This record gives sequence, structure tokens and C-alpha cells, in this order.
Amino acid sequence: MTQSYLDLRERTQARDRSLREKVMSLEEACEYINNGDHVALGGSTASRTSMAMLWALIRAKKRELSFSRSIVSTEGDLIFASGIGNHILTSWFSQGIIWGVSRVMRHYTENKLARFEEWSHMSIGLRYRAGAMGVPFMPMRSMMGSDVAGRLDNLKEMECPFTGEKIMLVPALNPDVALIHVQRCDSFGNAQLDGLTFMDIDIAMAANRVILTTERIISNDQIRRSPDQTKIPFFAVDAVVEVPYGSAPHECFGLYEPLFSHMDYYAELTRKDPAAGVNEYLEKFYYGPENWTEYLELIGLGDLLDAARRGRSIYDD
Amino acid sequence: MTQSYLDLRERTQARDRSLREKVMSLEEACEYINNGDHVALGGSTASRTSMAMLWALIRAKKRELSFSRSIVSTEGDLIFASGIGNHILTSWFSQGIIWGVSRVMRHYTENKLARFEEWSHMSIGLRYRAGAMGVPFMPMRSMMGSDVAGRLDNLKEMECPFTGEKIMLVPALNPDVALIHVQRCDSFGNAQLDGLTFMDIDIAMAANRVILTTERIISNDQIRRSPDQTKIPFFAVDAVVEVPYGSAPHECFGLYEPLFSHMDYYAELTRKDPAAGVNEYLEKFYYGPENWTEYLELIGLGDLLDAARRGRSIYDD
Amino acid sequence: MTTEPGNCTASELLCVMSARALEDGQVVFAGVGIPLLAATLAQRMHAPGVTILFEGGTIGPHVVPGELPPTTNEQRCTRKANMLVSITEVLLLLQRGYVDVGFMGGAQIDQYGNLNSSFIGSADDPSVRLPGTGGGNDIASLTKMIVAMPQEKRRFVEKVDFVTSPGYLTGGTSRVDSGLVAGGMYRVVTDLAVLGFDDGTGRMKVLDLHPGVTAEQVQENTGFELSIGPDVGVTELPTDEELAALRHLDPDKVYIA
Amino acid sequence: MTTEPGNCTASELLCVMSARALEDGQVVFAGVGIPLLAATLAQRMHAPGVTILFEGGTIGPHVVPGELPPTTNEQRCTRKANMLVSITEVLLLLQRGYVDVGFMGGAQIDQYGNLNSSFIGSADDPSVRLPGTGGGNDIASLTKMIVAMPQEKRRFVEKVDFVTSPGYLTGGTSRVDSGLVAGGMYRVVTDLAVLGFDDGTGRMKVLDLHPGVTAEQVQENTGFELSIGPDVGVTELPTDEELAALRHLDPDKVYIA
Repeated sequence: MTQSYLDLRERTQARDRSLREKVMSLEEACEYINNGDHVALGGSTASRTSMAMLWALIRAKKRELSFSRSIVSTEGDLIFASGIGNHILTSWFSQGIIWGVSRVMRHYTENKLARFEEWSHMSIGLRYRAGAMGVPFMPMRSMMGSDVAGRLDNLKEMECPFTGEKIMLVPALNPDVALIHVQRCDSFGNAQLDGLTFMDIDIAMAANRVILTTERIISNDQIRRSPDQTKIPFFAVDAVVEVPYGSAPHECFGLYEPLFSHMDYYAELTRKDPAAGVNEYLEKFYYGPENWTEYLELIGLGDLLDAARRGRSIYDD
Repeated sequence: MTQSYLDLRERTQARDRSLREKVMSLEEACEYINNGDHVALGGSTASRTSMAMLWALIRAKKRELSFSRSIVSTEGDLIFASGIGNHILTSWFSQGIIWGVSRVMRHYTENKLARFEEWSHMSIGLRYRAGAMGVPFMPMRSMMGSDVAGRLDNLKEMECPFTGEKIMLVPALNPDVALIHVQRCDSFGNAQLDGLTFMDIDIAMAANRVILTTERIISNDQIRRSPDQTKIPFFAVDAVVEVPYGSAPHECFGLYEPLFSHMDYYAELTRKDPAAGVNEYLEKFYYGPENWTEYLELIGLGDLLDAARRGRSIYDD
Repeated sequence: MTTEPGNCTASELLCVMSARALEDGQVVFAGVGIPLLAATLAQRMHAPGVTILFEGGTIGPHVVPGELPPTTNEQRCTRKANMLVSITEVLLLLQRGYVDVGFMGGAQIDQYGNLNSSFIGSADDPSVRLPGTGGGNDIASLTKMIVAMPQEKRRFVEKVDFVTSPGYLTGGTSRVDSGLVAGGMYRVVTDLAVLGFDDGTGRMKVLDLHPGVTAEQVQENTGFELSIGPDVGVTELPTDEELAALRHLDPDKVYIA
Repeated sequence: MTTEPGNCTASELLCVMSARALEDGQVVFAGVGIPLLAATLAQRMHAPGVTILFEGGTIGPHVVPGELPPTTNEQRCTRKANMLVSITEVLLLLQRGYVDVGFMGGAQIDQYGNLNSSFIGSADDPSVRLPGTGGGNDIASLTKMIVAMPQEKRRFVEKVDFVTSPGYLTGGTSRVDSGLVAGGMYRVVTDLAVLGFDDGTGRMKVLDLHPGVTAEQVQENTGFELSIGPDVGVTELPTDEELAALRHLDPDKVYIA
């Protein structure tokens, strides 16, 4: 995963970084992801997951993708079960603490059908950050002494040349593609995010390609009225797809909270027979619908409205 | 300047980081700066300089301070001439390109009365960032091969253990005190900044004490309505001073542009005989006035209104 | 007024007892579940000046009763917060030293306070793959720790199967020797007792028993030998006020069973 | 329509010629002064899709005619920008490889394109202490460079007194050997000519002469031997449109004398 600096620069310089329109469909955006790519997911757990893009990747039958994310929720189950990838690098992987340990994650990892590569949360953030900064590593002070570090072969300990202290170095992670879901961006890819930004900014700047899904496309004029609210610059973005409720059943800050009844339904469906349950879910919600709107219809307008009411309430305080 | 990690933590843990009122006068805030301290200045060139706090330090006759800032403008002249410090670490030091090379800077440095320690712009940013992150150094890829690096004795080159590349390491800079001027903050020190943030966030998080001067104190309720706009957390702040036009004659984004006629006047005053000129300026504007309002009166209401009209125009677009 | 023994569940007892371990004015990095709830309870009771940090990037929020977040990354975590930052930034606050206490739950702990939330059995061929460290490793590596968990023999083991979040590693100076020069295990709060660690050896010891609990009971529910001195203290039962506040915060019993 | 020679000042000529060195669609990191003005001119003329970055943290602004910023850190730099970031972040864009061209002025340059903006004379006892590198060292270390400066013997020296911003250092592979594996001097645009650098030796050479300028004139105004081949080109004079646009941008002649 650690690219040489000249390779990284060459890939970056080869991108068309001019101010240009890049709005397309989910299906068109799939062309920006090649089998075998390392894909970084923005958001965290059940928040601002680029679910619509994952949905499209699964329908497009991509293969041999590897993934990374700060914390993985149900989307990790779907990655393993759909067969688009069998390797996820993350710090925590389960639907969410209130639903217990994911039976799907357990099924795939315990039976060695797939790999959950565990790093500390901060180390993942610093790996993306090193990638975003164009340096080959970042120094840090955790993971030392633990078995988490012991199972990883691309960590280096060093003695600090300034202080003599023991320091852990983690290697840069420059994903081939980043999938990031945002509240709004313009057609060039200037993205403005509200609320928690998780590791998204570093992921966007580190990746060799960035696909934004967005709840809403706004004008470039609107962006230029508050440039200090822009969090991802257009030149780092390769594709923009407008997808309302693009993170459902996960949440999107300020717009909708998680669709809890759907999340409960999923947990129940996968509890007894994880493999069969998750496949039933994929059949129904991923392979069945004609398009994203049909997917949302299957989830149900009632759940969407309820989640939106709760989501917007953050601005009531 | 590079503190051991345990020292740094001890100083940080000893600070009262609870949510508490910390509003005080400029004179009271001076007590947070000890002779011999390293003081980092927020803002850059003629923008968001904590001029009121510097004004107070000069009046309080502090001694043997050393300073750092991304880029230094007229405040550097005043630091040298007033005698509060004779060592400034920065990447660029002059009033501003349109006024030519600072004759005051030249007088003090060429006559070896004071020291201008030159680092590359990014390296200063990364030194603060390492300090903010609690690591002893940051890796970077500039300064190598240059005489800028050649004159510095606390840089280390290393071979990257992941890629074999040559990498420059710059040491963390944890200032004793940071002086940062902001548009608004609450009485606890939660600061919200508009426009360019320069290196202020890293400086605030790196420093062992932070003094905020602010154009306006707002309620904590107001802060909590848009927590994603807060850029400096209260627990990193030790003192809050409300000082309208606290950056004059420099600018404060969205509120006032530089007071150009005053800046022209200063440049003219110091052109022929720098030492005499800057001392005349100090006598008149620093030692003369009874308080900050008198300082502003001396600058002149007309200039302030003009600068404010220009400053607010950024929101007209 | 303290409640009668038996008037509260084990989870409630655990929650109240661990809330009491926090001091007013502290900056507390709280994990989801019992720690989140207990830190919030502390704020409502004896420590209104506690600042809570959540791993998702929230600084100083005001958790709303009945709307407990399911993870630390949801918008519910951010209600009336003072500041929101990235995940990496909030974790770096631990490294920089701004945090007083890391406050977590645990699946498995050993005599040196090492926590395992990764694998039951061998890491290469586990009987259970657990969800993993999350921020646990970083928090335990970088700050003073309070852990809240039920005291059970299968959870309190001599040596954890896998050191996810480091305590005192193999005891003595091994933690510092490994490069972890700051922080370390401070308290383990359970439904039976409050435990601490020996300064020299880094081994777990009993500090206080909860009312009605005997030293033998604690030892019976622990998979290694605990040092229990004759001077062991006794905690006070949860007060009616504490229980009322707790039940008000979690009326749906999301975290208190 | 091209203007008559003599219808524009040396600064104007320099500004127009260096604006032309930019290509549409490029991401250009521009210093204050002539580079800022020339990049803005390029945007208004042949390269509307140029994205300007300023060291103060501005991405993609729209500089307003008659309101040229005195430094790259003032709010005037941010008018109608696409994004504002910290100084450190905007410089890191260079390191990450997002920038096509660094565009700077220079006080003193040598045969290998090394720039000095720090000291005239020895660094320990200078006759003039100059303002220093600013972002110059980082820009020249990390990206392809275009430098705009007047061609004068005292400015074009065999060896700069001090390498503030690295060109090809001592020539050959010395730049790459020092660890600067990317970027490097690309063009030096002056009021007399457009200069480039030899791929192998890293020495400066004349690519194009401005109309009416002879090779001898360029050499006379240069403190080291320039390679000037027989195939040297000739630039086109500024057009009326270019000069009108330029004078509209800087009506107060802040940067064009």
C-alpha cells in the first residue's frame, strides 16, 4: 500500500485537477473503481457511510477490492457477503454496540473466509494523514507494547533523534479510491461538511481518486460565499453523484439519524444464520431494486421521514 | 525548546482545564507571560496579529522573550525596538512587500542587536503541528539541500524505514505562551475563527499557555449552537481579553482590513532613521496612551471606520 | 439518601460506582455504553464541570436523557457540544496530554490491567472474533484509565488471550520500557468492588468493596489471585438521587439492563 | 493586436510574459507581487481555468481589480475563493503533489536556478539582511517552478550568496541526491527573455528572446555565461488586450511600476 513518493506524485499529477463539471450517475462512478483497488470509506460506524456508492459497487459485481475505514458497521458485513472484497482494515467492526457483536463479521472472519486487519483507531487516522501530507510515515506514541502492534508487519519503532524517546512510526496509506458522502458540494466537487468530519478530510487528500456522493449539489457561487466552510477542494475530487438519503440506513448529520428500525431488522435477520440472513438482505435490498429510489422505497418512507425528523432536530437546541 | 514528553504532559496536566470563566484585562493577562518565555504569535503578516497583547507586553516591560510566527510584519520591529525580545523565529520578516524591506529589521539584525532565525514556512507550521500532536518531530520533504537548513542545528535527516527515501525531520515546537487574536470566543475560551486560520489552531494546541484576545465575547450557548465552528477548545485557553480592534493597524478578517494609511505612516517614519523612527512610534502609540482606546484614538477614528468598511465588504460578494 | 441493597441492578450499581470515580473539572474521554452513561451521570450529580470527549470527535457535549447515542460517532453525541473535531484530532488530545481520564468498558482484563477486545482464544484461530480495539489501544496507551466492567471469572483472567489495550503489560517497568511512558491503569470499577493497581508490581488489588460484598466473593469471581488487604474500604450504596438520575438518562434501559 | 515596443514598462512586459508561461487548467501556487498579478492576468486572458493558491491558505480565489492584496495573508486574497485552509495545509498541497507550478519572484538567482532572498554578502555578516524565504524554500523544493524577475547582472549571479530556495543546487544530480526528488526550476521569465534549464547539467539557458532584444543584451545583463543556441525563439509583444487587462487589474500600479 505504501507507494513511492514519485509514484504517488505521478498519479496525482496525471489527474485532471482543473475546475470542471464532474457530475455523474452511481453506475458511471463505478468506472472509477478497478478490481483490486484499495477503497477507503469516509464517515464512521453508522454515520455518513457512502452507502449508495457501495450499493452500486456490489451491484456492479466488483471483485478483489480491499477496504479501510476508521470504524466499520453493517457495510462491512455487506462487503464480505457480496464478495466484492474480503479484506477490511479497521479499528472496530460490528454493527454497533447496542446490537452486540456482528454475527456476519464473526462468520466470515472465524471461518477464514475474509480478513479483518486490526489497527488502533488513531494509527488509521495517522496513516491517512501521512498519505494526505505526502510523507511516508507519521510518528505516534500508542500501539507500543500491545499485541495489536505485534500482529502487524508494517510498523517501525525508532529512537527519536531529538529526544531519545521510543516512537512508533506508521506508514502512509494512500487509498486508490475514497468514497465519501457529504451533505452538499458543487458540481466541481468542492464539498462542505456539517458536524463530525471523522477522518474524511485526510482520506480525501490521501486518495488517488475521490468519489463524492452528496445529498445535494449546490452552485459554485454558493461555495464561494463561504469558502472557509469548504472541507474538500474540487481538485481532489474525480466524481460527484447526487444521491438523496445516500447514507441510509446510516445517518447523515443534520439531515437524518440512523434508521433504527431498519438497523434492528437487519440485526435480527442476521442473528441466527448470518450467511443466509445477510444474503437474503442483499437479494432484497441490493439486487432487487431497479434504482436507488426503489431501494429507499423498500426501506420505507415512514422510516425515512422519522429519521429525517430526528436528524433535523439537532438544530433545535 | 523541544521539551521531553513527560515534561510537556506534566505542564499540560497541571493546567486548570475545567470549564470556567477566564475573562480578564490586558494587564492581568500579562501575568501569564514570564520573562524568558518563548511566545508564539497567531495570525500572519498584517493579519489577526494579537497587537493589543503585544502592546501590553511592551508597556509591562517584559524582558528576554523569544518569539515565533509564520510571517512577521511590523510587530517584529516593535519587539526588537522595545527591548522585550531580541530573537524571532520566522520564515519572512518585513512590513509587507509593498513597503520594501523593513529598515528596522535590517538595523537590528545587521548590527547584530537581535536575531532573526530563519526556517522555511512549512517547517514552522510542522514544528507547531508536532507540538500540537504531542510527538517530538514531523517528517517533511523540503529544506533539504538548502542553506536555510545548513544554518540550523536542530534538524535531522533520516532514511525512511519504509521506503528508503531521504526525509527531513523538524523538532516539535511547544511555545510557553501563544497569543492569538480571534473574531469571537466565549468567556471560557471556546474560539470561533472566520476566514484564514493561518497556523493558529496548531499554535493553540501546542502551547503551554494560551492568551486569546477577541473582538467580542459571545455566550457559551451561542458556541454550543454551532460546535463545528469552534476552532480552539476552552481547555487549551488560559486567558480571554475582549479588545475591539485588537489587531489594529493590522487586519481582522471580515471586520477590518489593514489600516493602510497608518501602515504607510509607519513605513515612512522608519525609512530614514529606523532606530529613531521606531522609537518615536513606540513613544507616541505605545507608552503615551493611558489605555487601548486611547491608542485607537491616536490612530484615528477615520482610519478605523475606513478599515471596517473595507473589512466587512468581504461579505458583499 | 442511600438506597437499599437490591434496589438496583448490577448494571446500575456499576454505573453509579464508576460515575463516582470521576472528579469535578476533569476532562474525560468516554467510550460508548456504561462509560458514556456514567460520565453523564457524574455531570448531573457531583461533577458538573466534567468535560466529556467522545471518540467520534465531540468535545464537551450535553447528552440528552432518553436519546443515548448507539455509538460515539452519531450526531446524538454532539448535542450542545462545545466543539467538534476529526477523529484523529480528538485522539491526539490524549497524546498531547489534555485528557485526565480515559473511561472504558472491557470484555476481558488480566492481573496487570491489560484489556482484550479482539480475540477469544488464539488470534490466528479464535473461537470468537471480537469487534476490536476502536480507540481502546490509543486511550489505554496515552492516559490514566478507569475501566467499568462486571466482575466475572471469565472476564478477569490471569493473562488475557490478546493485549488489545495495554495495562501494565507484564508488570514492573514493562509498560514504561515498551515506550508507554505516560498514563496507565488507575481503577477498575465492577459490580462488586473498586480495584486499583500496585505501584511497584502493576498488579491488580482491591481498594473498596461494595456494601454487602465480601473479599471472598470478589476473589471467587476473579481468575487470578487478588491482593486484598485488611484495610480494604467499603463504598456507599447508590443514593436514590443517583438512581433516579440514572434511570432518567436511560429510561429505555439501552445500557442499564 | 500586439502593442508597439516601448508601449509598456519593463514590469508590464515581465508580467505579461510570465502570465503566458501558465497553461489553462493548471494549479498554480503564486507568490505576492508580480506572480499574483501575472497569474490573475493569465486567468483573465488565455487560461481562465487556472486555479491560484496563495500561501496564506487560499484556494481558487478571484482577485478583484484595483484591490490587490499587499501580502498573501490578507482577506483580499480570499475574495470568491473556493476554499480556505491553514498555511500548513496549503503548503502541504505542494508536498502531496496537487500543484502544477510554483510561481515566484526572486531577488537573486544563479546559473543553477538557486534563489537567494535571505542575505546579501555572508550569512554571518551580511551587507543586507533580506526578508527571508517565506514559502519560497518549500515551493522550490516541492514543485515545478516559474520565476519572474528583472534581468540584471547583480541579480543573475554565478553563485548565490545563500541558497534560500533550491534550484538544481550545484547542477547534475545534486538536487535529487540531496533528497529533493520532485519539482525543480522550469522557467525564468525576465524583461529580456524566457530562460530554461539544461536537462543534464541543470544550467540556465536562453529559450526565447523578447522582441527587439539581442542575445548579447541578455548575456550582458547576466553574471554568468548563458548558453544561447542559434535556434533561440522570439516571444510576441504584449497585446493591447493583455496590457489593458493588466492595467485594469492594477490601476494604482502597486505591482507594475
